[in-house]
Amino acid sequence: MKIMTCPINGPRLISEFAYGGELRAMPDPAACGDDAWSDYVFHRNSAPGVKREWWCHTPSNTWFIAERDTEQDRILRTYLYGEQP
Amino acid sequence: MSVPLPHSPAPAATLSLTDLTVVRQLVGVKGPKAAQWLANLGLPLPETANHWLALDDDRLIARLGLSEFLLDGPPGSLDTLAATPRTHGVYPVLRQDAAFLLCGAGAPELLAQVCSLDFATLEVTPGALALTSMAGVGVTLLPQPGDGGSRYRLWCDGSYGLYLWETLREIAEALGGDAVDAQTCTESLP
Amino acid sequence: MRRLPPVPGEWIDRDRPLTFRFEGRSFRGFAGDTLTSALLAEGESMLGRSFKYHRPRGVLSFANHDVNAVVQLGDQPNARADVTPLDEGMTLTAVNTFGGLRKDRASLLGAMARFLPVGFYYKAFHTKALFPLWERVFRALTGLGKVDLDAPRWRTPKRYGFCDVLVIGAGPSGLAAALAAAEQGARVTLVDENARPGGSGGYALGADPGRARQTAELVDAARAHPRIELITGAYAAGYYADHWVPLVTPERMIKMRARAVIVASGAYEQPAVFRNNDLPGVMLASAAQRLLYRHAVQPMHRAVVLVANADGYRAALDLAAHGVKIAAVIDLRPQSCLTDAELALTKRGIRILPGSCIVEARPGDGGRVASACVGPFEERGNTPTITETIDCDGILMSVGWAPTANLLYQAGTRMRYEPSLAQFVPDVLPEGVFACGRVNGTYTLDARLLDGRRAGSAAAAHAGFGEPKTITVPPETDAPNHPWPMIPHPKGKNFVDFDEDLQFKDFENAVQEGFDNIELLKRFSTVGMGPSQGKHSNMNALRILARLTGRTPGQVGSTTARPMFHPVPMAILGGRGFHPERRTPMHDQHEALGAVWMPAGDWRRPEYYARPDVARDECIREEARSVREGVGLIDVGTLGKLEIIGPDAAAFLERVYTSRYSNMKVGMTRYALMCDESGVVIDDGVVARLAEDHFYFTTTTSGATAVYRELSRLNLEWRMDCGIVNHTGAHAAVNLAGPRAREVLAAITALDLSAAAFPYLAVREGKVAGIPARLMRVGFVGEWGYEIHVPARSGAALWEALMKAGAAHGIRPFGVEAQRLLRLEKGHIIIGQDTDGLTTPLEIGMDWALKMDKPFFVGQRSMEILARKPRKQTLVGFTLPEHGLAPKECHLVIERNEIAGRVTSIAWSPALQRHIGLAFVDPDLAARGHFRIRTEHGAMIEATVSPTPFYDPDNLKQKEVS
Amino acid sequence: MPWRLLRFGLSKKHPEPRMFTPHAELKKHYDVVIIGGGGHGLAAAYYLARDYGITNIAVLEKGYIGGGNTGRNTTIIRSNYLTPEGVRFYDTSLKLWQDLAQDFDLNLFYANRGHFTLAHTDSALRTMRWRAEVNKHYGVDSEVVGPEDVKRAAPMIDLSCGGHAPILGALYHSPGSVARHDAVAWGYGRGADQRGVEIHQQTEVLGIETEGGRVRAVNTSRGRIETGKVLCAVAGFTPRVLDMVGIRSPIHVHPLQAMVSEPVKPWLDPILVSGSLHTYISQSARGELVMGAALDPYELHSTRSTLDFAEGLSSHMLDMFPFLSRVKVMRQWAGMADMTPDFAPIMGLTAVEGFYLDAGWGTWGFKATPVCGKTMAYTIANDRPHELIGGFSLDRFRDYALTGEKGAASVGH
Repeated sequence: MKIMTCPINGPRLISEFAYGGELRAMPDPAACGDDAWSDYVFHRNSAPGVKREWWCHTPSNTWFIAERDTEQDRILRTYLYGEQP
Repeated sequence: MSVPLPHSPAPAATLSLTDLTVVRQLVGVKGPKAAQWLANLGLPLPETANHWLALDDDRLIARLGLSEFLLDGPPGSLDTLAATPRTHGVYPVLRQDAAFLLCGAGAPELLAQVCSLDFATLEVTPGALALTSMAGVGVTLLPQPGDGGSRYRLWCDGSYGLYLWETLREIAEALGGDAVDAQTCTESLP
Repeated sequence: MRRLPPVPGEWIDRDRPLTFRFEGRSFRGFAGDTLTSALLAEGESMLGRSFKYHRPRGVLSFANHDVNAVVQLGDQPNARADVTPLDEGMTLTAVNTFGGLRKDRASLLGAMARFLPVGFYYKAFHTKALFPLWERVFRALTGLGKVDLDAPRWRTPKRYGFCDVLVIGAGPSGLAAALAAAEQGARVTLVDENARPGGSGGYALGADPGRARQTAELVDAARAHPRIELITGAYAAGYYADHWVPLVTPERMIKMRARAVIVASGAYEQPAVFRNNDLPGVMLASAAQRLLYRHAVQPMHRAVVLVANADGYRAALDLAAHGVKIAAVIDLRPQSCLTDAELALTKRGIRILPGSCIVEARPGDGGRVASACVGPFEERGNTPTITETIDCDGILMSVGWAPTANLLYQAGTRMRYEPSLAQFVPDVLPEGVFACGRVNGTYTLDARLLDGRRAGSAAAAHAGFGEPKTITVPPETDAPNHPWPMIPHPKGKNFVDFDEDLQFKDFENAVQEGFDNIELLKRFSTVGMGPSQGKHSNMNALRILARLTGRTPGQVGSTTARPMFHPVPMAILGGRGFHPERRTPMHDQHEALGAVWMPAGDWRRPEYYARPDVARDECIREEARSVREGVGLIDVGTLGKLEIIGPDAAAFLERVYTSRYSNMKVGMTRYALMCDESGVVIDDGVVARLAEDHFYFTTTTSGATAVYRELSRLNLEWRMDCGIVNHTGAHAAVNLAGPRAREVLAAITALDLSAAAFPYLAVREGKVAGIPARLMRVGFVGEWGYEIHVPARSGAALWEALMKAGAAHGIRPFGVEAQRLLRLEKGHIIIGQDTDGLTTPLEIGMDWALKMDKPFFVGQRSMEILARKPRKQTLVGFTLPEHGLAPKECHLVIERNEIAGRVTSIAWSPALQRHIGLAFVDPDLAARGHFRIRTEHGAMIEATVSPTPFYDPDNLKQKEVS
Repeated sequence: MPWRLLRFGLSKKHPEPRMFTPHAELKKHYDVVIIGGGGHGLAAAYYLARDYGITNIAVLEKGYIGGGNTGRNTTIIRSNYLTPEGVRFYDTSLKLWQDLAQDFDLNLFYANRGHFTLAHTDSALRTMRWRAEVNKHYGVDSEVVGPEDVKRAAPMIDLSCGGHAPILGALYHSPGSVARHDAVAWGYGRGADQRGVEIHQQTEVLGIETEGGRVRAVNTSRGRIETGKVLCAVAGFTPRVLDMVGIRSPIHVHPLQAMVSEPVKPWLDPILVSGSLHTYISQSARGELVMGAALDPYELHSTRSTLDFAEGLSSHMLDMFPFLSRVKVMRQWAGMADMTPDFAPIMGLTAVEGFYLDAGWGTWGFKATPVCGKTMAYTIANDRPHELIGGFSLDRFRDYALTGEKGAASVGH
């Protein structure tokens, strides 16, 4: 099983973590049109590559960001939200 | 350098499991200002995340992650703390966890059957503890090095308590260990 | 008898004789024997039947891929005789025979072989009418061992393990690697699938005891080393991400995590392809050597040895040294390279025929090989003419090896074909993965030892111990593999894959049909798909495909090797099987009251409380009636229970729930509805304001974990000044409901329960039966009631106290089913039952809960879009006529023979004395006021749209009766 | 013995012609380029050639035909879906399946076994009743049955599932079947090849040229091809190809794993699926137990295997069938599944003129192979979506008009 390193709790089996989806900026609901909004809600570019994602270490409920290569199954680095090195 | 865990089950009677739930009081608090709040109450704090230290010979304070704390002591020993009003940035956490104690040379084998953590490397840093998953349940696990090998304190959500107890006891017995009642095992905690 | 006098280093214990039965006859062996070695020692050479043609088969590899010598061993369907240890009193039968091993009626299929070429089953039997009949025939013939349907569950003590360097294979190179790594300070685990370490160092001797001694010294050194943990009788079942390798022993699996992995798994000897190369008595040379040195079994009296490398000559010497007459050594190579072994043979006066091959082997009575027909070998030629027939009772094949690279492939190693070795070797290894010995293309003993030291040092360095030593390994001078050990034969039966009975011409035919890609070839011919997973067949298949398509083996490439390396019993993988279960603090009380349980995620909840001689539905109605007419008590402790504290608490709740909370008075509660970004309803609950900056709120039972997790994430993302605490497990909760609820509660609390002091939807904190509690006046079931939350450790006490206080009022516990009925009478929805994965608040009449004028809430923007679209469906209440049939939940609403909705909830209402329900229907049907529901038997039932609540529409039950 | 087999025995030379013609060169231009030589792509080519006389087609396969999810799935075929769109669509497919072997004159081992979806909770049972009612409405044989019926069809099952998840009932779908997956691709491939379609294996698409919002050419590892029509049928690789034409979609790729046991004598006839235990199992004509489970929990474009999958699946299998304890797992593998938010496929026209999509096949693509071929052939030939796929257009997300198939597909298969 993959090992993921929680910035607080250290390296653990990936089964101790929950995947929270890609980190995406929400458009301003007031400013954007319907199509732009539905595009944000449903669509993405899911081509493989290095993605910034939300992950949660479930025993400690620690949320953090992981940079992960979704093609090579490699975790490049992890850090707390807003503390990107 | 860590020592390899034995792959053969531990010899009989070197493994005991104890339910401390009813004989311990737990107080939890978290929040960005929790550390400061506790310090103001004159309590010593573990410097780093996921470490613990003894408050006195019968009470301990554990730092869970960066900003959450768990205090463990005999019933009544933490009442004043529990009653202290919270301030801004301090969030009281009601702890009703099940609390177990695992002792003996057979403990590492038992742990290796229910938990994916490399305890050998966890225990090289004194005062370290781990928030991890055990037999499918989230636990707080705290090694207490002592004569006669490590003792492990562990806490889990009370609603999983019976499940975890039965699971651990079944394995402990398979390893030749057994369940010991709290009194005989609680002297000199932590 | 073929048992030899004691052989130095033998694995058998002659002081522990054992008896066992095979195919109804009894045999004897020793502790330390495998089933195969014991049977051979007793002169038994036919061990099983082949899968397709049911040909007699014996030993081939004696290395855990003799899948034709598979036996039924009690509830073990496919025990491999070559590696299964012998035990006292075992009773064995060969698998997949029809009438026993010797008289297998299915051997008729062998005679029909010419009618059943590769892929024959794709070409016939497929007429629609007949296939089912043919399928029955196939299913009768297929499969190996039988599953014992009464076998008990076997729970195994799986465990995790850790080391710095894992060395897979304790042969000479693996031993050298382990020692080198340990000497540099690494904590090493050395694993070998054999019962004892040493590998080929213990049997490929060329009659030179010095080789055995050299290996023995390495073994002693490894055993003695404090940092080396030696595990024998365990195989590495696969390589998984981040150096995770399950080590499988007969009893359990150790999931080993290493910092570096050294694959020293050696090589599989490969068969030569000639007619009847599958007869009992024909075997790989290394199989014979293992039988000799490990089990003191003389595999034959008179052997013909077919070779194409130095290993074959050494094997011949080993056999000769143990009384086997070597009738001839047949060397495929035009002239051999005059190794010491070869000279030693010539000294012994043993005939060597270079440039020759075995054209075919011929069976004698009993099916065992009786002679080898020899002829000149032309690599590009057709079937050679037979120049000589040599009597023998055994043929050894030593024409080459295939690297045991399964784990290397799984780790992502790029392999390259090395022409000088006529073999694949690792080209680019993944980080932290190392290879040494035969699997790495080094074959001579000294080179393997050097290679082992090199890999061991490098792996230790990778794991953070010392520096990698520069050790240069001399290249091989003598190719250990023949590039084309194939002898075509017009009559075929020259087998490439012994699992699947694939002959040389099957490959020609498959390629002719267009399956000329290695993967397509595998899928069409099934080469390598049998239980041995190609261990003895993939390499030859690949050579044949390359030759047939005019490419090099390198260009053809090999198929992907997937786990498992050897098959693993499901119980070993399954372990103990953990099923976490949550219990509320009142679990024992429910049990004592006769609760009938229903699962709710990890929880179990009382569905209802069974009473002697009372039917389920009646129990449920009685429970409901006691709530309506007296007082009832239900455990609602499985609800999610969260707290949010801080200046931004109200603002946060307004962003995650659809309603408004900033304007709530302290001491009041409010319904809370949660949507996702697309505007779909995902959860609901009640929010209680305990202080300006402090809220306590509930979620659904199933939503609790996900909601807490997601709110924590949002709080982090929005950086608001508040904190969320999960008290789901820390709080017990009950709902005390019914006209008498207040009287019951009054008896055990000092709180002022007057409607003025504690109005409907208010929340209060105080003591109940001396227990600090939070009380909310909620109306989910439509009666005067209190939801009481207390610390979990006091939950049982609270329950007991309420039951005691309620006894005088005839209090009864009620379960989930009664609650469902009661809330339905009030028209309250249940998320997940009255909604589905696409339901929006607009479809369930929850517009009132949407505060669209708020600056933001999750799902708001989507709701604006949805509001402008026509409704597809709307949830309505309905009633049925007093008498007649009733539909079930999820029965369909039908209009003009089209689906126009479905029932989401329905129950017989004691209060209304008729069936009531909720249903999704087309908006126009809702407007029309009636619709028809179809039962599973097709009956149409007229339903009348009814406003909700059905019961107490004006909520009088919550008002003080003056 | 069938005559065909006699021919094998009696003829000197193997009497079978080549199934797929090799083509040394790519042509400069094709009327239709189909990306993906799996069952779907080859079926589309087959029906385009057979039903619409369009034969100047290139099927481009970066590996070998049927090597993707066609050759990696667990071959379960059923039509007991939840939405009207789904039920009509899959039922059309199932009817095509039943005649496919004879159409191809190739044995697909299409074996009708009956399919049970086990319910361990009352809410699961409710969803099954919903499915059964919708199915019956469209003439699909499907009914809710009790534990005793499950026991009758699979007498060896432990109805209490080790006491952890007692079986309360099941959705029984008698037409549920399995088939030999590779042969399906070969059958369509051979049929297309015979009608003049060019199948190019080991040919990877590197880019797609568009001009004025319409498809112009496809660049491959073996050169450039001009074409006005491109069909993307590359389940698991869809996001990569969509990226070439700049189309965004809701598709997430997750690995879906499976494993197979050593061959044992047949003991299990029906196909069994358990939602709560996340398992499904059937026994193949080789005697192997073919077993699968839920999707991997996070996005990944890889076919690697994991140990935790084999552990979890084995443990759950033993809950249902404790006696399998000593049966050995022989091999595990994985495929890449295009998941969509509503568990329904994405088919039809796109914003790019001449670029057609057959995607979002999640865990339910194999059973749809024939109907996808037929409907996509129609859609390409007429540049108009076939009526059966109206509910599956990519636009439905923009329009908040999802096709909620989750209830029927969540555990797949």
